[in-house]
Amino acid sequence: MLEQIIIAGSGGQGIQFCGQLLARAAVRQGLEATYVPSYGAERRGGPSFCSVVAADRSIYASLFKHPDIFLALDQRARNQYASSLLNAGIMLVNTDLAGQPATGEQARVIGLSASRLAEKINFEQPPLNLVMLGAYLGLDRGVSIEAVRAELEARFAGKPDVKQRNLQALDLGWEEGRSQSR
Amino acid sequence: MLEQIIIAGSGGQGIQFCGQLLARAAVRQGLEATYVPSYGAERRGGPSFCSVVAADRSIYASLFKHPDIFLALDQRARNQYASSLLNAGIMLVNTDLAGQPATGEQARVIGLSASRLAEKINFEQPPLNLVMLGAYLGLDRGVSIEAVRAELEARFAGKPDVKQRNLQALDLGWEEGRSQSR
Amino acid sequence: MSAPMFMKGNEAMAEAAIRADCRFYFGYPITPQNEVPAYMSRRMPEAGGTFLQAESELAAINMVFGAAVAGARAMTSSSSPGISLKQEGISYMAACELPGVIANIMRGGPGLGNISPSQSDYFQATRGGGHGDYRLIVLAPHTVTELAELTMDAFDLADYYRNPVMILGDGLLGQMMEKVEFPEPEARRRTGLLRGRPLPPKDWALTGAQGRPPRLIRSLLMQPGVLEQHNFHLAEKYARIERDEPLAEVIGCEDADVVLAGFGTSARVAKQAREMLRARGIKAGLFRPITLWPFPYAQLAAIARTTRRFLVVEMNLGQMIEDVQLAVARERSLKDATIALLPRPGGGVPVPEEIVDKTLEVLR
Amino acid sequence: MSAPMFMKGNEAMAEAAIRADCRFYFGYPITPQNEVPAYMSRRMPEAGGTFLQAESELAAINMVFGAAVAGARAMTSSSSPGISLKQEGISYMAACELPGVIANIMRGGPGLGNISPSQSDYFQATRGGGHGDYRLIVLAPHTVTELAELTMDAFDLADYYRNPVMILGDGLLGQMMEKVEFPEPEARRRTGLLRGRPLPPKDWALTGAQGRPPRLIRSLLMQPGVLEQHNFHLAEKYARIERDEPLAEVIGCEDADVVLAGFGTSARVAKQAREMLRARGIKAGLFRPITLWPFPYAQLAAIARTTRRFLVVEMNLGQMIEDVQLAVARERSLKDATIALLPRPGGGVPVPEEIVDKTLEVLR
Amino acid sequence: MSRQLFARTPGLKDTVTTYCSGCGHGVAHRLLAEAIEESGARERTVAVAPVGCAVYGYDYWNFDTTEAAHGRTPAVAAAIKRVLPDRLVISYQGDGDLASIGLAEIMHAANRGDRITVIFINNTNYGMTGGQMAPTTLAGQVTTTTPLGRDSATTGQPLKVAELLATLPGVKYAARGALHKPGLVRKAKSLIQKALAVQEAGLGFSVVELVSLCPTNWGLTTLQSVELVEKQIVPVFPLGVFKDESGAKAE
Amino acid sequence: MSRQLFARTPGLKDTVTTYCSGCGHGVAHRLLAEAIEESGARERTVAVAPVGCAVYGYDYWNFDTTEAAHGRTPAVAAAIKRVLPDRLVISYQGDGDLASIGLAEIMHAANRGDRITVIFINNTNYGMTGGQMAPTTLAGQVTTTTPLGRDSATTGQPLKVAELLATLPGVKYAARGALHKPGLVRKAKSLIQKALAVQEAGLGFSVVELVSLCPTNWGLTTLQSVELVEKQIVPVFPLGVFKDESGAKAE
Amino acid sequence: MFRVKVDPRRCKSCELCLAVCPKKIMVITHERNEHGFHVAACRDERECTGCLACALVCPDVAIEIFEDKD
Amino acid sequence: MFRVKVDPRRCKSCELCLAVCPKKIMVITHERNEHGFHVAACRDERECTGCLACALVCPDVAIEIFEDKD
Ligand SMILES: Cc1ncc(C[n+]2csc(CCOP(=O)(O)OP(=O)(O)O)c2C)c(N)n1
Ligand SMILES: Cc1ncc(C[n+]2csc(CCOP(=O)(O)OP(=O)(O)O)c2C)c(N)n1
Ligand code: SF4
Ligand code: SF4
Ligand code: SF4
Ligand code: SF4
Ligand code: SF4
Ligand code: SF4
Ligand SMILES: [Mg+2]
Ligand SMILES: [Mg+2]
Repeated sequence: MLEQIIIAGSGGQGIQFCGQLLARAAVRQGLEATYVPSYGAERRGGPSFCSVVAADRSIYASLFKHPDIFLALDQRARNQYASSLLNAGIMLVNTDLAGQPATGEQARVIGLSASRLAEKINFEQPPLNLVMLGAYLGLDRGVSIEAVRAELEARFAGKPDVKQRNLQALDLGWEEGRSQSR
Repeated sequence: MLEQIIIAGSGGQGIQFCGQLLARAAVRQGLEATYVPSYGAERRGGPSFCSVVAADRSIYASLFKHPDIFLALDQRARNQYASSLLNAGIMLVNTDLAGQPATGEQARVIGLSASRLAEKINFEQPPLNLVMLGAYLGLDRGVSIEAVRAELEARFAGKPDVKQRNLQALDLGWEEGRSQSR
Repeated sequence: MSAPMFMKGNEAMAEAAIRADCRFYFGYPITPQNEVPAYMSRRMPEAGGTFLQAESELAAINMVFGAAVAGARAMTSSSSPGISLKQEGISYMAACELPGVIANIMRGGPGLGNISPSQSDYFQATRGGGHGDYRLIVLAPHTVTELAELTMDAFDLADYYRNPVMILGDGLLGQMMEKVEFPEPEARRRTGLLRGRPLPPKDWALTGAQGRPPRLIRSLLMQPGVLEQHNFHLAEKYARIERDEPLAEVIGCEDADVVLAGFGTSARVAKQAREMLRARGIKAGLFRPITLWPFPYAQLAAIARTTRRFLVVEMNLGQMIEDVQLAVARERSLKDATIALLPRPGGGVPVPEEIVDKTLEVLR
Repeated sequence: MSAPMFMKGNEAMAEAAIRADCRFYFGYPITPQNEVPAYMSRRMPEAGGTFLQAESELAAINMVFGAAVAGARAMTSSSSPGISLKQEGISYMAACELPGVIANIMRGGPGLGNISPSQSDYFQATRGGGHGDYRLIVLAPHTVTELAELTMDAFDLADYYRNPVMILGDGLLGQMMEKVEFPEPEARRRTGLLRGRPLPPKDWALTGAQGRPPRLIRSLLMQPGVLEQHNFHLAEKYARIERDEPLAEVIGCEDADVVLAGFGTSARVAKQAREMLRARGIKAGLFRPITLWPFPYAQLAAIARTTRRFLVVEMNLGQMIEDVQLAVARERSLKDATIALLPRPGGGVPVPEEIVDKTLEVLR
Repeated sequence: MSRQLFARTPGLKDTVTTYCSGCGHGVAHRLLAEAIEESGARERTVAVAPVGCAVYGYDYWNFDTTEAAHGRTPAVAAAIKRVLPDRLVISYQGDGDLASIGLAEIMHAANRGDRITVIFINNTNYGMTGGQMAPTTLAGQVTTTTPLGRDSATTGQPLKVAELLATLPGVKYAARGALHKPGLVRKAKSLIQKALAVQEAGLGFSVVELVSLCPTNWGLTTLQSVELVEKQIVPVFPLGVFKDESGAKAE
Repeated sequence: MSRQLFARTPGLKDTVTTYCSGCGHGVAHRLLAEAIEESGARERTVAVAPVGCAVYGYDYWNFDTTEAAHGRTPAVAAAIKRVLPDRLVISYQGDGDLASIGLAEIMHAANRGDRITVIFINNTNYGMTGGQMAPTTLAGQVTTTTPLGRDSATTGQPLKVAELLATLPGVKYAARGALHKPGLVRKAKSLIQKALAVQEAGLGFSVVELVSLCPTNWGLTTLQSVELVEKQIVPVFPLGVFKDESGAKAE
Repeated sequence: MFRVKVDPRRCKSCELCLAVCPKKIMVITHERNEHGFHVAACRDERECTGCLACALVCPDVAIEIFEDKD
Repeated sequence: MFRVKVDPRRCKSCELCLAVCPKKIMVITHERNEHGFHVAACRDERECTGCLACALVCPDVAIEIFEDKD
C-alpha cells in the first residue's frame, strides 16, 4: 500500500492539522508516513495545502505529481489541484464550498456536504477538516479511523470539548465516506 | 640584460621612493621595469624594502629568490637579505649603519660610507637613499644615471632645493660606486 | 535508541543538537528553517543552554565563533541568503580551527529567490564560499532520522578535527514530518561517523589563564612563511579527512547499466526511481554521497570501472555533477562516459517519474 | 593608445574604470587594495563621478546594486575577507541581472590571514561563493596593462550580459608598478573582449516612471515554477557566455611534453619558467586562462589531445587544478595523465626556479 | 451630481494586496503613494522595497521599485539617490530589516545625511517569517522565538528607532506616527509629506516610523490588535516629531 | 633601599609592541592590563582583539585573547560571556571596527545589555590600513580617502559613540577619556576600572571611549598630535561620563 | 447624501471600518469574495456623515466615498 | 631621590615624556636601539620629583620609576 494524499483549502480551515493528524495516525498504526506542509508566507484566508504519503514500506518521494486522493475543501483548492489527479484518482469534495467542476478534472468525484455537517456540530468553529478526514477514512484505503481516534484522544486529552467535537465530526464524515464508497 | 635589485632599510629612509625612482628611470630609458613595495602594516622605523627588476625584455617575475644586487641601508636589512644573494651577486652596503657581515653572506661586498656622505649634503634630512642609488648607478649595470637625473628633474620641478640635494647625493654616490667597481 | 517520534526535520535537527550536548544556539529567522530557532528558544532553556536570536546571520556565526573560542559546542542554522552572509565567519572559524556546526536548509536562489527546497548551494558548501583555502566537512542527510543522526555526528566530527561542519539540507527535509529515531548519543558516538574515536581535549579554549600561560586564538599570521605553513598544516588535516571520512550509500551498482547520483532529497527521490526502473527490468544503481566534502571519489570511481552511464539528479543547475565527472575521470575519459544531468533549479523538486523518463532517455 | 605610464596595478585599475565611464565607486578599505579607494577619492570628483567610502563591504556591494539599478556603471573593490562579505549582494546582483564590476585583489587566507598576494579565492569566484545557481564572469589579468584592459572590458561585458563581472587579481598585481598602456576606450570596445558588439540599452533601469509604466527589479519569484524558469533563463545566458567568451593565452603547446597551467601572477611567473625550460631543451608549453569563468575547457582539452603532463601552478592549495582535470578528462582518463600541482598557499609567490625544478620532477 | 470624497490614489496600482486582513502595511502603502502622487513626484520616484512582508510593495506602488537584500535597503537607496539626485528616493523598511540586520546601514545613511526618506514599519515582530522577536518587540511580548515573553535581561529593551536616529546630525526629520485610528492616519500622512519635503529640499535624511498592526503574528483579531497598540505599544513608542529641521537650508 | 613607584604591570607580557612611536594603543593596553591585574581578574579574563592595529593585543596582554572578524568583536565577546558568565570579557575595538563596519553589532550588544566591557579607541581614522576616513573623522580632516578633507555634506559628521551608546537602556556605563596628558591617563584608568566593575557586578554593558593618538596617519609628530587632540579633537569629542548606572542592581 | 462603496475584491473583513465609524453603520455582510472574506458594507448610507473615517483606516483601500448632490 | 629607568628596547623616541615632565629633565639621547630609535633618558635624576607623569604617558611602558631611600 502507498497512498499519496493532497489536502487543500484555505488558511483557517485546519488543513495542516488535518494532514499531520492523518500522518501521525498512519505511523501509530505501524505504517510509514510523511507530511509536507505548504510552508512560508501563509496568510489567513490564503491558500493552504499539504501532502501526505502513507505506505507500508519506506517512502522516498514525499512530494508527487499525481495524488491518489485529493481532499478539496473549497473551490479555489479544487480549481488548483483537480487536474493533478489522474483518472484512477479520487477527489473528495466539500460540495458546500467546492461544488463546481474544475477544468481538466478526470478523476472520480465523491461529494459530501461537509460544511453543513460541520456547522451542525459547531456553528462557530465548524470542524470541516475532521468531517473531510472522516470521509476519507470511510473510503478505507489503509489508514484506520481507530488510529486517528487514538491520535485525537492523545492530542486533546486536556480539552474534552474539542476532542468531542472532532471525534463527532470524524464519525459523521466516516459514515458519509463509507456510504459513498460502496 | 635583466637585473634584480633589492633595496632594504628602515621606514623613513626613503626606500620606496628610491626603488620607484630607479624603476621609472629604467622605463624612461626604454627598458622594462617592475617595482614591488613591501606594502601594508608599515611603521615608522620598522623594516622597509622593495624589489625592482629592470630588463631589456618582458619581465615575468617581479619577485625573485636571489637578487643580483642588494642595497643594504642598515644592519637589520643586511642581516635579513644578505644570504639571499648568491656568490655572483653584489651587496652594496652603507658601512655607517650596516658595517657588520651577516651570517650566510657569500656575495661580493661593496661598502661606502653613505650616511656620512648624505649627512654632508644635508644633516637634517640626509639623502641616504640617493647616495646609495647613485653608487648603484656607478656600477653601470644597465640603468643610466642620466635617466635617473631626468626623473628627478621632472619629479621635483617645483622644488629646486630638494632636487638639488638629491642630484648632489646621486652624483656623490655615483663617484663612489664608479671608483669601487673598477 | 529512544521510541520513534513524528517530527519536522528542522525540529529533529534541533533536538538532535541538544542531545549531542550543544548548549549554545545563535540564529536569525529565515524560511524554511524558522522551526530551528523556534524550537531552540523553547528547548534550550529547559536543557540549561542558551538560545540567542542574533541581530543578523553575521552576528550569529561570529557568536558561534565566540562560543567555540570559549570551548562550548555551538550551532547556527540558516538558509541560503543567510549562509552567504556567514562566509567570512566560516572562513575565520576554519582558519582558527574552531569546531562548530552550521546548518543550511537550502531554498531557491539566487538572490531572494523563493522559499522552496533547493540544493543550489552545493558549490558554496563544498568549495568554500568564503575566502582562502579551507574546507568544511559537509554532511547531506536524506531522511529526518538521518538528519538527526548526522547532526549528532557533526558535533563530534567538528570537535575531532577542530573544524566547522556543515549540515546541508533543504526546505523539504526541514519542513517534512516523518518518523524519527534519535540514537542514544553515546551509542551513536561509536556507530556514527566518529566511529568511537576519542575526542581530543579542548586544551586550546579560552577560559581565563588560570594556572597556565595565556592562550591565543587567531588567524592573522603576518610573519613571512608562517601563514603558508599554517595552510600546509590545514592541508594535511584535510588530506586526513579525505582519506578517512568519505561516505556514500551505494545501491545496486554492481551490475548497473546506469547509475543515478544525487544527494539529500534528490537522492531520496532517485531511490524510488531506481526501484521503478528495476521493476521495469532496467539495471539501475544509486550513488548517494553522504559526505559531500570529502566527496567519495574513490567509491564512485570504482563504480565507473564497470559503469559508463550516469544520471546526476540535482535540485540546481548542475553542481555535484562536477564531482561526479572528476570521480568518473579517474577511471575513464569523459568521452567514454555519459554523465547526464536532471536539473531542477529554483525550488523545483523532481518526482520519481521524471527521473525514470530521463534515465530511459540516457539509455537510448 | 595613450602614452605609457608607470603605475601601481591598483591605480591603473581605478584609472581604467574611470576611462571606461565608471562614475560610481563604493568601497571599504582593506590591504592590499587601499590604493583603489584612495585613487578614486581623488579622481572621481575630477571626473564628475562619485566616490563613497561605504560603512562596510556589505554596504558597498549593495550600493553597487543600487547604482546599477539606477542605470549607472558602478564598481567596488576589496580583498578576500571583504569579498566574502559581498557574497549575498553578488548573488542578488546576478539574480536581478544587474551589471557591475567587483575587483578582488586577493590576499592570504583563510580568516584574517595576511596581506601577501594569494590566489585562494578561485573557487569562490568561479563557483559562486554566494548562494544559488549563478555565475560571475571572472577575468584574471597577469600584467598591469592587462589589468587596465580587462577592467575596461569588465564594464562592457557586464552591460552586455547584464551580469556582474569580477576582476580577480592579487596583492602583487595590485601593488606592483610597471609600465601601463591604457587603450583608447572606443578602440578597446572593438578589440577587447566585447569585440565590437553593441551594448543593449538599459531599458530596465529605474529612473522614475516618466511616460512609461513603472519598472520593477527583483529576485523574489514565489509563484510555483517562476523561479525555476528564471534559473533556466539564466542558464541559457550562462551557456551563451560559455560558448562565446572563454579566452586563454596559449604558448608553445603544440609540441609540448609538459604544459604549465596557471592564471594571473602565477602564470606570469610560469612564463619565465617556461622560457628557462625551453632554454634547457625541455618542450614546455603554457596555458593561461584569462577568463576563469567561463573556463576555456575546450582549448585546454585540445592541448590534452597531444600532451599528457601538466603542472598547475597556483598561489593556493590547488583550486584551478580541478578545472584543469575537468578539461583534460574530456580527452583522456586522469589515469592516463599526470596533473601535478605546485601549491603556494597563504601568501607565497612562486619563483621561476621552483617551477622549473617541479617541472623536471614531473618529467622524471 | 456626484463628487468623490475619497478615491483610490493613482499612486497605487489596481492590484489586490496579499497582506493579511488588518495588516498595517496596506495603510502605510496608501499614505506613501498618496503623498507622492499628490506632490506630483510619482514619475520621479524610485522606491526600495525591503525583505519582509512589504517586499511585495512593488506589486502595489505605481512607481519604479527595486528589491534590496535584507537590511541593506538604505544602502541601495543611498546609491540610487547619488546616481539620480533629482529623483525622490524612498527606503521602505520593516523593523527586522531596519532595526536588526540593517542597523549599521540605516545609522550610516542617517549619519551621512543621505537625502532619502525612510518609511519604517514598526509592527514589533518579524511578520514575513512568522512572528519572531524584533528589536522593537515589547518586554514580555510572546513571539515564536520568545515563547515565555521577551526577557529584557538577556535580549534587551525595545529599540526606539525614531528617537535614536533623531540624535544624528545628518537626520533632518524624524517622527513616529500610527495607523489604527482615522485621526492618526491623517496625521501619519502629514508626517510623510513633511519627510518627503525635507528630501525634496535637499536638506538631508528623513524618517517616519509608523506603529503598525500585525494581527496574524500577534494572534489577535484586528480589533484586539488596535487595543494592543493603544494600550501597550504606543506607551512604549510614543507618537510625535522628534526632530524637525525642515526649516534649515540645504547644505 | 629602593621602592618601585611605577612598574610594568604583570597584566602585560614582556614583548615590545610594534605600534608606531607615540601610538595611543600602547597606553590604552597598559591601562586595561593594569586595571584587570589590579582587580585580580587577570586569570579570569578573556579579551577579544579587533581587526585594526590592536589586533596584536594578544601579543601584549598577559591574558587569554582571541581575534574576531572585523567589526564582529562584540558578537564574539557576547557569546564568550554567555558561555562563561563568571569571566571578565573585554571587547577592544578601533573606530573603524566599532563605528563603521561593526555598528550593528555594537549597538545590539549594547542594547541587549551584554555584560561585556568595550574599550573603544577613537583615533579618528583607520590606522592599520593606512589612514582612511573613519566615522569619527573630523569635518574637514584630510585622510587618504578624503583628500580634500571630510565633506560633511556627503559623508556626514563625526559619530559620537559614547553619547550614542549611552542612549540605550542596556548600557550601564559610558564614558570618554583621553590619553595624551598624565592627568587624563589617570582619569582614563579610573573610567576603565568603573566599566569593569559594572561588568563584574552583572549590571550590563559598559564602554569607555578613549581619544587616542595616531601620529603616523595624521602625518604629525607626537607632540603635534597632542596639540591636535587638544585643540581639535576633544572639542568635538568632549571628555566625560555620559552614563553611570553603576549604582543600579543587577537585573 | 453620501455613498460608501466597498470594493468586494479588496475587502478582507478586518472590521476596522466597523470600529471607527461614528455612526456604526458599517457591517460585515454575508457576501463572500473570491478570497473567502465576508465583505463589509454600509448598511444605511442615509446616516453616513461622510467623515471618511472608514476609508482612512481601511488597510486594503477598499472603500471609496461619494457625495451625491441633487 | 628618584630613579627614572627607560627600557632602551622599548623606547620609540616619541618625546611624550619630554613634553609632560614638569622639570623638563627627560631628553632624547644619542643611543640608538635595535629598532633605530634614539632612546629617551632622564638627564638629571636629582631634579626628578617622582611625579610619574613621564611613565603615565609613555605609550611603550618604557619607563619605570624608583624611589631610593637611604
Ligand atoms: C539575509 C536574510 N536573512 C533573513 C531573511 C528572512 N527574512 C525575510 S523577511 C524577514 C524579517 C521581516 O521582518 P520585518 O523587517 O520586521 O518586516 P515585516 O514582515 O514585519 O513587515 C526575515 C528575517 C532573508 N530573506 N534574508
Ligand atoms: C572584512 C574586512 N574589511 C576590511 C579589513 C581591513 N581592515 C583592517 S584593519 C581596518 C580598520 C582599522 O581601523 P580601526 O578599527 O579604526 O583601528 P585602528 O587601526 O585605527 O586602531 C580595516 C578596514 C579587514 N581586515 N576585514
Ligand atoms: S504577517 Fe503581519 S506584517 Fe505580514 S502581512 Fe500579515 S499582518 Fe501584515
Ligand atoms: S597606525 Fe596609528 S593606530 Fe596604528 S600603530 Fe601606528 S599610530 Fe597606532
Ligand atoms: S464615512 Fe464616516 S459615517 Fe460614513 S460610513 Fe464611513 S465612517 Fe461611517
Ligand atoms: S476596513 Fe476595509 S478591509 Fe476592513 S472590513 Fe472595512 S472595508 Fe473591509
Ligand atoms: S617622574 Fe616626573 S619629574 Fe621625574 S622625570 Fe618623570 S615626569 Fe619628570
Ligand atoms: S614616552 Fe616612552 S617611548 Fe616616548 S620618548 Fe619617552 S620613554 Fe621613549
Ligand atoms: Mg516587522
Ligand atoms: Mg582607528
